[in-house]
Amino acid sequence: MTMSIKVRYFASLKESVGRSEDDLEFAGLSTVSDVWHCANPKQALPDNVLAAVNMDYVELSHKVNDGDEVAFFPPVTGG
Amino acid sequence: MTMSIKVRYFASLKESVGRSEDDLEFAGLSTVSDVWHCANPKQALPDNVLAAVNMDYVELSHKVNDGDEVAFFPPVTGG
Amino acid sequence: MAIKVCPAALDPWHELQAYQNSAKDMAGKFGATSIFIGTMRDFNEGDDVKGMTLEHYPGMTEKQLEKIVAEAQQLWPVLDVLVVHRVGNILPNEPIVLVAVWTSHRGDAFDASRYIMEALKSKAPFWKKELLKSQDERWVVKNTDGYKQL
Amino acid sequence: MAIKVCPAALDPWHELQAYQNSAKDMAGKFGATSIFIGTMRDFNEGDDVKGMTLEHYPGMTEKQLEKIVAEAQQLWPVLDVLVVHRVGNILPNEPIVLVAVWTSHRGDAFDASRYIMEALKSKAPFWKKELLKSQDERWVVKNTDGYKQL
Repeated sequence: MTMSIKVRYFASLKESVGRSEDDLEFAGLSTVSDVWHCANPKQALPDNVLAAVNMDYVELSHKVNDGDEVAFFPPVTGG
Repeated sequence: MTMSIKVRYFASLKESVGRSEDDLEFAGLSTVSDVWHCANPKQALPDNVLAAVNMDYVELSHKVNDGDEVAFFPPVTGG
Repeated sequence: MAIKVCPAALDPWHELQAYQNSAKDMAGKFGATSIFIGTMRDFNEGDDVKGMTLEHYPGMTEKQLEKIVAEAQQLWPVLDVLVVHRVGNILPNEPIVLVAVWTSHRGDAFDASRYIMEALKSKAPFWKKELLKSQDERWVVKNTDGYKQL
Repeated sequence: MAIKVCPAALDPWHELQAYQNSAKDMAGKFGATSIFIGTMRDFNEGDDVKGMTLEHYPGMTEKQLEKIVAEAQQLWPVLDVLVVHRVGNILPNEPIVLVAVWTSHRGDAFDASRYIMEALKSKAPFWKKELLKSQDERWVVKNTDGYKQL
């Protein structure tokens, strides 16, 4: 089944991938890690990257569903 | 030697002794405890009373000197 | 550093703004401000309270507060401290005490402000007398421990 | 309870006064307010800093802050909470974050405000990019632990 996934990048990761978001339409996406590799086939997932699905933190092994918003970003530095 | 000691009372202790201060002129005062008994011969020093000499906390066994200001008061309840 | 005993109404926001604006040498140097405000409640120990009188020992109050602030400055790298405490007649919902600590880093600000509040509660010579709704008056007998509230 | 992401200048005293005045049901019920304000410094890691840009993840920021406040409300008897965080371009000496907690007793206010600040620092999706005096820009890499400052 083809899934539609919105991918978002923030802060230094946005600069290193050179985009703030991707819209993936792809079959065979299973986990957050798969989403990264599909969107960035030539770039390994950097160490320390945090991931969120629908604005909640998740592990990279978290399963994704059609319509999910998946975000990747470096450790947060607010406050 | 005669010592001149100002004695001060605060809060509920001021109400129970019925005075806010005494000026003692007395020989033979040695400790803070003596000051109390000289000023209040008929009243035992209540439990939990705090004492200060020249605005610093002291034990009841603290020695007094001529010119000292000795204060007695209940546990503090500010803040 | 400033320590004030305040016989009239205490506006904590105005005090903080005015103090921080006056401390020009701190500008750009502090990263953290931890503030505590104690406010009079309209109930205590199960009774409705309509007012309170705060008595203090003039002179000793300032001396003890200065010692407490100096202790905090020994224990943590503190840039500045403001302590303001009401005395006299106070109504429910009125502020009683304000403690503010400015530091470079937040851990120090939290630790130092709490230290100052706890020490103030146990050592600064203030005494509260409550006026109850029943018109009875009573002295507050003992401050609770702020590190272990029930 | 209020959580605000603030793209323009943040006046903490005005925010606190306005929020507390609007929370009429709290009047007379709260005895303790613990406030933390984080302010931009003009130096970091040995370098002079002239400005900062705060990026955030709209939506996730609010969601995470709401979770953090809900956790604090589970852990302590909290009457009210205000969290305000700047985003966008910030200059030294400007406030970045405001956390205020109102409780009956002071220990709870200190504990809950510190919990919220630490959780915000580790979980709320904000990122700081510093502009140095040398004109170099750099992302701040990691927040320090507020319970164990160097």
